[in-house]
Amino acid sequence: GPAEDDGKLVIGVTMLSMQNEFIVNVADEMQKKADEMGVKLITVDAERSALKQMEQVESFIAQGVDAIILNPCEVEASSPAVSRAIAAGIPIVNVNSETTAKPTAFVGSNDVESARIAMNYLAEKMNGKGNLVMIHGFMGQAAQIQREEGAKEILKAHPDMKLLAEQTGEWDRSKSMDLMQNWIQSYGDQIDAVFAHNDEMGMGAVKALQNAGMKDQVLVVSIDAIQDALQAVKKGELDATVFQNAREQGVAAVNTAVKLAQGQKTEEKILIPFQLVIKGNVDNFLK
Amino acid sequence: MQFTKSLKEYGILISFIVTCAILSIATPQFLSVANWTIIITQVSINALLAFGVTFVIITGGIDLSIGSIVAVTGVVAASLAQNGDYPVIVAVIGGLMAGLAFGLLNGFLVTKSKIAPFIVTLGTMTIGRGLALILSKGRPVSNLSDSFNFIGNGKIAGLPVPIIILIIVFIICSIALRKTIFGRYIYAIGGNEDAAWASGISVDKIKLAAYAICGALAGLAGILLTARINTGQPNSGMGFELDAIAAVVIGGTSTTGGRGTMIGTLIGVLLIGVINNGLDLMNVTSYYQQVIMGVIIIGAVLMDSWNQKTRN
Amino acid sequence: MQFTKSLKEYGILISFIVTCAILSIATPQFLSVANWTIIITQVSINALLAFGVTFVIITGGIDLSIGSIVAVTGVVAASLAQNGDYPVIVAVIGGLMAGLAFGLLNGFLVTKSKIAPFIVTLGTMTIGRGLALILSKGRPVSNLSDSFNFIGNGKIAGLPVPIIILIIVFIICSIALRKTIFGRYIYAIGGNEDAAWASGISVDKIKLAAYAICGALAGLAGILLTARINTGQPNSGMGFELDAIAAVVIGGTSTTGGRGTMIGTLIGVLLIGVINNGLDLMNVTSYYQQVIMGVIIIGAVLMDSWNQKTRN
Amino acid sequence: MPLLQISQISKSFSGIKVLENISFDLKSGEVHALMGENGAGKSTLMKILMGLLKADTGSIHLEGEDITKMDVQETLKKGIAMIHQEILMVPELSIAQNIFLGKETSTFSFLKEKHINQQTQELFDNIGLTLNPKTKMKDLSIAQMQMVEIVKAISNEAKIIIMDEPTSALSDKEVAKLFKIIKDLKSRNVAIVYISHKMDEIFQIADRITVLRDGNYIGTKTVKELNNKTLITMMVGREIDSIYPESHAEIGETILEVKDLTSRGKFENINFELKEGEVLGLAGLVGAGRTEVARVIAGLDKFNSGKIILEGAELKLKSPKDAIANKIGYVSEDRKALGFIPDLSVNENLTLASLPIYANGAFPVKNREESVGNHMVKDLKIKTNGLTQSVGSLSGGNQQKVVIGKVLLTSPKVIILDEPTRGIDIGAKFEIYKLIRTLSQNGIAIIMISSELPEVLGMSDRIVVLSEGKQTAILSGKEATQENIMHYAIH
Ligand SMILES: Nc1ncnc2c1ncn2[C@@H]1O[C@H](COP(=O)(O)OP(=O)(O)OP(=O)(O)O)[C@@H](O)[C@H]1O
Ligand SMILES: Nc1ncnc2c1ncn2[C@@H]1O[C@H](COP(=O)(O)OP(=O)(O)OP(=O)(O)O)[C@@H](O)[C@H]1O
Ligand SMILES: [Mg+2]
Ligand SMILES: [Mg+2]
Repeated sequence: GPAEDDGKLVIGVTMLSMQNEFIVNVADEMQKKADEMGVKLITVDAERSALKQMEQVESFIAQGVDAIILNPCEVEASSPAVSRAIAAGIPIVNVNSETTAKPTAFVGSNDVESARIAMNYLAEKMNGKGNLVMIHGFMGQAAQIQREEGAKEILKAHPDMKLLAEQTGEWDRSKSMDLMQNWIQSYGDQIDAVFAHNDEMGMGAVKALQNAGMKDQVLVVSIDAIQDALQAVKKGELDATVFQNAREQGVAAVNTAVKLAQGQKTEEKILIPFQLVIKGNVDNFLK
Repeated sequence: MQFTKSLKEYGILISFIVTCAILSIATPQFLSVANWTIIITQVSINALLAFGVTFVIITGGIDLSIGSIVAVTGVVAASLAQNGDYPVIVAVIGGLMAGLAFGLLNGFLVTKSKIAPFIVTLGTMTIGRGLALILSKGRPVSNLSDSFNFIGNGKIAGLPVPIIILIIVFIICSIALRKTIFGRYIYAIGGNEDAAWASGISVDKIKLAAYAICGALAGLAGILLTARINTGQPNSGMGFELDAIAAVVIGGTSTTGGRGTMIGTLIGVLLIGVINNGLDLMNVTSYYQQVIMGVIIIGAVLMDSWNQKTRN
Repeated sequence: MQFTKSLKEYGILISFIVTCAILSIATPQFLSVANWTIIITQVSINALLAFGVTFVIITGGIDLSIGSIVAVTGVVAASLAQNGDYPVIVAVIGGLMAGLAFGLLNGFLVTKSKIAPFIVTLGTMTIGRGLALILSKGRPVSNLSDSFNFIGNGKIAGLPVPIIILIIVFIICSIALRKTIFGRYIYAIGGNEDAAWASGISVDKIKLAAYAICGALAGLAGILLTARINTGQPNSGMGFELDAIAAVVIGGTSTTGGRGTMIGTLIGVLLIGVINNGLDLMNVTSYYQQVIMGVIIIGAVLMDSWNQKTRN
Repeated sequence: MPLLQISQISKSFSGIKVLENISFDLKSGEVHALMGENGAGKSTLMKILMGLLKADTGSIHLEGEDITKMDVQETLKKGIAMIHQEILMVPELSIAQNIFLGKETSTFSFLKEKHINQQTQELFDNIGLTLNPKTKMKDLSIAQMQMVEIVKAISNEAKIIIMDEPTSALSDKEVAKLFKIIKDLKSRNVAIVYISHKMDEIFQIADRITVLRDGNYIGTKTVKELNNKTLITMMVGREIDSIYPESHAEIGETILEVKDLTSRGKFENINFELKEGEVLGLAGLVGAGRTEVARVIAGLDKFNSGKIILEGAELKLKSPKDAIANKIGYVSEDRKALGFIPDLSVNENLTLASLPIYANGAFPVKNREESVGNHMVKDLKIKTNGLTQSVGSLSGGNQQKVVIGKVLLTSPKVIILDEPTRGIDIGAKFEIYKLIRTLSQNGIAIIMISSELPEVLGMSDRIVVLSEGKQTAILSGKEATQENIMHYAIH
C-alpha cells in the first residue's frame, strides 16, 4: 500500500473543486507544506459532488492512508465521509468548512461569518438604509446556504435595508454579469448596493455596472479575495472583499494531519479568521 | 451465452480488459477484492441510470432528465425517511413513485405531443431541478433513519447493498430486453418505427413504458444516492445524464436506436468507473485525469471499431 | 425570402412572438431598446455556438465539446492578451486557431475512425476541459489588454461589438447553409449519407468542414466570453453545449439530421435569452425560474407542432 | 355481399387531392388487380384500407362491419395483411423475428425464439426458400427482403392480403414461387389485392382488374374483357403500340473494357467490352452478382484483381466521385438507400451530383438549377406538385425517375442502370425505354441490369449472363432468347 512509500507518511486529500481559484490556492499551499515536511499527498478533486467525495474517502481508507484531509462539498452530505474515516480509525481533518459529523480536527473558518463581515461593511457604508440585491452561489450548495444565512442575519438587524432582488449567478462571472444587466433594466437607479456570494460574481456585477456607467453610485462587495478581486479593490472598482487565508488554512491542515497521523494530540478546532479587504488595506493582501 | 451474442460487445469487452490489465500493472492495489468492491459500489448509481436509459436509447429516444430525477427523488425519499417518521419502505416507494411519475410525464409528452425527446427531457430536466429546490427549499434534507441509511451503506452476506441492487436490476433488465416481447418491441421500434407500427405494435405504449422504466430506475438511483450520502441533496445528480448516456454509447448502443445490449452498458459503466478509480489510485493530477479519461474513452471505442473491422 | 422558407420556422416564430407578447405585458421594461440591446448581447455567445453546431447537427452529427472549446480558447486568447504583450489580433487568431484545431480533431476522428460523434466529442469535451485547466493551472487568466476588452464590451456606431459579430456571423452562416454548394451537401449528407456519397459528394471532407466551422465558431465564442468578462476562465463554458443544442433543436433542426435552418436556430437562441431575461426582470425566485423555463420550452415547441398539424 | 366494400374514399395531402371518391370491392377467393400509373393512388388507397393512413371521407366495410376508423393493429386482427411496396422491415432483427413481429409466440410474455425460428423454417420449406431464419434482415439483398415480406404477409393467416408490387425486385424464379403461393391462397378462399406494373403477371393471375388514374376511379373489368392493349389504354388514357422502341443507334468504338474483374466471394473473372451507343444487358438470377459487378464499376466497392479500362486508360476508382468524374453514372437498384435524399426537393435531388455545373463559384444559381430541373421533369414526365416537392413524398415510380434524372445530369458516357424500371408504370417504362434509345443514339453506352427477361431481351444489343458470380455467356442476335439466358443463368 501507499503507506510503504519510502516510509513516508501518506495523506489523502479531497478538495471541493480544483476549478475554484481559492481552493486551488489552498491545495497548492498544502502541497508546499507537505513537500517541506517530506510527506506524500494524494490530492483528488471531488468536482463539487458529495457522493464523489465520499467515494474518494472510501478509496483512501481502502488504500490505508495515514490521514485524510477533507475540504467538504456539503455540510450534511459530506458527513458520511467523515464518519467513515473515523470508523476506520483514520484521522480526518476538515479544512475550510465544516460538516455535521465531527472530524478529528477542523481547520478553517465559518462561512456564515464571511457573509456577516461583508454585509456589516455594506450596512456601515449605507448608513443602515437603502436598497440592495444579492447574487447567490449555486443554489443548495453549502457555501451558498451559509453565505445567505450570514447576509440575512445582518439584514434582519437593519430593517431599513431592503433586499430588492436575489437570484443565483451559479458562482459564474458571465452569468452574474447577465443577471446584473437584467436587474439594471428592471431596477435602474434604485439599486444602492450588490452583495455577491463570491468574487467571480462580484466582478461580473462590477463589469455590468461599469458598462452601464453606474459603478460610481453602486457599492459591490463579495467574498474570497482572489487576485482579480484584490486588483479591483486596489483600482477602486470593487468596494470590498473578504479574505480567507488560503496559506494558513493549507499549512495548518497539513500540520494537523501529520501530527494526528503520528499519534500526537492536536487542537480540535483551529480557527483562521476572515479579514475585510478594502482599498485602505489591500496592499497587505496583494501578492 | 445469449447476453454476449452480438459482436459489438466483444470489442468493448476487449478494450475493458486491456484497460484493466494496464491499470493492474500500473498500480498494485487495483486488482484487490477491496478495490473492486469499491469500484462496483461506486458505479452502482450510474449503472441504474444507464440501464434505464438503455431502453430509451434503443427505442431511438433520449432522456436528459435522469440527473434531475435523481435530485427530486432523493429529496422526496429523504423527506419521508427523515427522523424515522415513516417506515423505510414508505420512503423507498415514495422515491420510486416520484421517479416513475417523471418517467411517465416524459413518455406521455414524447408519444402524444410528438416533440423530440431531446426537448421534452431537456424541459423536464430543468423542471425537475427546480422542483427539487422548491421541495427542499434549497436546503439538504438530513437526519435520515438508520434503516434508510442501510440501503446505501449496509451489507448483506458481506456484499454491499448497492452491489446487490445492481446485480438484481441488471439481471431483470437484461431479461426484459432480450427475452421478453416488450424487449423485442423496443428493438423493433428503434430499428424501424414505421415497420413496427405496421406490424401492429402499440408503439406509443411501448415507448411510454420505456420512459417510465427509465424514470423509475432513476428514482431508485436517487434513493441509493440519498442513502449513500445520508442526505437528500437538491443539487445532486447534476451531469449524471451525460455519464449514463456515455456508458450506454460506449457499450455499443447506437444513439439512433435499434441496437444495443445491457451487458454492453454494464461494461461501459465499469469502464468509466475503472478509469476513474485507477487514475485516482495512480495519483494522477485531476487536470490530467480529465485529459487521460477523454483519450481512453475515445481509444477504447476506437479499439472496438478496429476489432469489428478486422473481424469482417 | 429563402431563409424563412420552411414551415417549421413559422411555428417557432409564432411561439417566440407569443412569449414576447406575454413578457411585455408582464413587465413594462421588456420591450425597451436598452433591454433588447442587452438581450441580444447576452445571447451572442450561445448564438455563435448554436450556429456552428447547426451545421454539425444537420449532417446528422453532434458536438458536445463546444463548451470545453470555449474554455480552452478563452484561456489561450487571454494568455495572449495578457498585459497587452501582443497586439489584440494575435490573441484573436490564437483563440480561433485553438478552436479550429479542436474542430478539426473532432472532424478527423468522426470521419476516419467511424466512432459515433457523441463519443468522439464527449472525449474531446473532457480533454478540452482538462487542457484549459492545465494551461491556466486552474486559475483565471486576467489583466487583459483594453483593446481585447473592447471586443466584449465596446461599441461601434452605438452597437455593442458582440451584436455586430452576431449579425455578421449569422448572415455568413445563413448564406453558407442555404446558398452554397457546401450547404446543399450538408443537407444531403444528413438526409441520406449513402446516397450523398453515391452522388459523388466527398462526405468526409464536408463533415470535416462542418466540425471545423463548429470548432472555430466555438473559438470565437470563447474569445467573446473572455473579452466580456475580461478574464480567461478555465471553468467557463460548462454546460454551454446543452444550451446551444437546445436552441438548435427548438429552432426546428432535426437531431437525426437533414433538416434545419439558421433562422430557426437564431429564434431558438433568442427564445431562451428572452425567457431568461424576462424572468429576471419579473424577479421570479430562481427555483421557480427553472420550472417555468422548462415549461415554456416544452410549451413553445408544443405550440409549434400544433401549428404544423393544423396547417396540414 | 362482397367480402370487402370500399366506398367513396377521398384523400388529400397538404391540400392536394390524391384520391377522389374511389369505390372498390373484393370477393373471397379472387385476385383483384389494382392498376394505374405511378402516383395514381394505389398505395395510398391500400394504406387507408390497412389503417396506416386515414381517409378524409368515405367508408370501408369488411363483411358488413365498418372498419373505416380502425388502426393497423385492429385491421391486422380482422385478418387483413399487406406486403408493402417499400420494404417495411426492421434491419437489425432476424428474418424470423421480422416475420413474427407483433405476433410472437410466448409464455408469460417470455419469447419462444426457437419456436418462431422453426415456424419460419417450415414456411420457407413449404415454398422452397433457402434462407436461414436467423440471418439479420439487413444482410439480405432486396430480392430476399421482398421474399421475406411476402412470407410475413402470408404467415398472418389473413382473409385479405394486399400485395403492393410484390415482385418489383424478384426474378422469374421467385415470381413463379409467389404465383404458386397465390394459387394456394385462392384455393383457401383468401382474397388478394394485387398491384403490379408487370402486365404479363396481371393476365396470368388476376380475376378482375380495377384501374385508377390520377386519383380517379376509371373502371373495373374481368380479366377476360381486357387485353394488354385495352388495359394500357384504360391506364394511360391513350394507346401504346410497341413497348420496346426500335434501336437506331450506331454502335461505335469500345469505350469500356472489363478484364478479369474479380471481387473475392462476390464474383470472379468478369470480361466484357462496351461500345459507344450500345446497350449491354446483364442477366442472371437473383444473387448472381450483377449488382456487385455494377457497384465495382461505379466506384462504390473495391475489387481484388482485374482491370477496368475506360477509353484505353485503366481506371483507379476510389469512390463514386471518381466514377462520376470519369463520366460513369450509376442508377442503383435500391433507390431508397442509395438513390435520393428524401427531405430534399425534386430539384435539389436532380442537381445533386452535378451541382458545380449550375454554380457561380461556391453558389448554385437558382435559375440555372430550375431550368434544368424543369427540363428533366418534362423529359422524364415526373409527376410532382412542383420542383420544391420533397422526393420522399413522391410515388415510388416518380422517385425512380428523379434518380435517373440525377445521373443523366452528370452527362455520363457510360450509364449503369440497375433494375431501372423497378416499380415503374407501363407508360413511364415506355418513356424510359425511349430515353435509353435516345441516349444510345447520342453515343452513350449503357449497361442494363434487369430481372425482367423480356426487358433485357427487348432492349439489349448483347447480353452478358452471370451465374453465381461467374460469367457463363455473352449472347447476341439470334442466340439471345429467353431459353438460352435461363440455360446459362442456371448453369
Ligand atoms: N405523405 C405524402 N405527402 C404528400 N403526397 C403524398 C404522400 N404520399 C403520397 N403522396 C402523393 O400521392 C399520390 C399517390 O401516391 P401513391 O403512392 O398512392 O401512388 P401509387 O399509385 O402507389 O404509385 P406507384 O405505382 O409509383 O407506387 C402521389 O402523387 C404522391 O406524390
Ligand atoms: N448487403 C449484403 N450483405 C451480404 N450479402 C449480400 C448483400 N447484398 C447482397 N448480398 C449477397 O451477395 C450476392 C450477390 O448479390 P447481388 O445483389 O449482386 O445479386 P444480383 O445478381 O444483383 O441480384 P439482385 O437481383 O438481387 O440484384 C447474393 O448472394 C446476395 O445474397
Ligand atoms: Mg405505390
Ligand atoms: Mg441486383
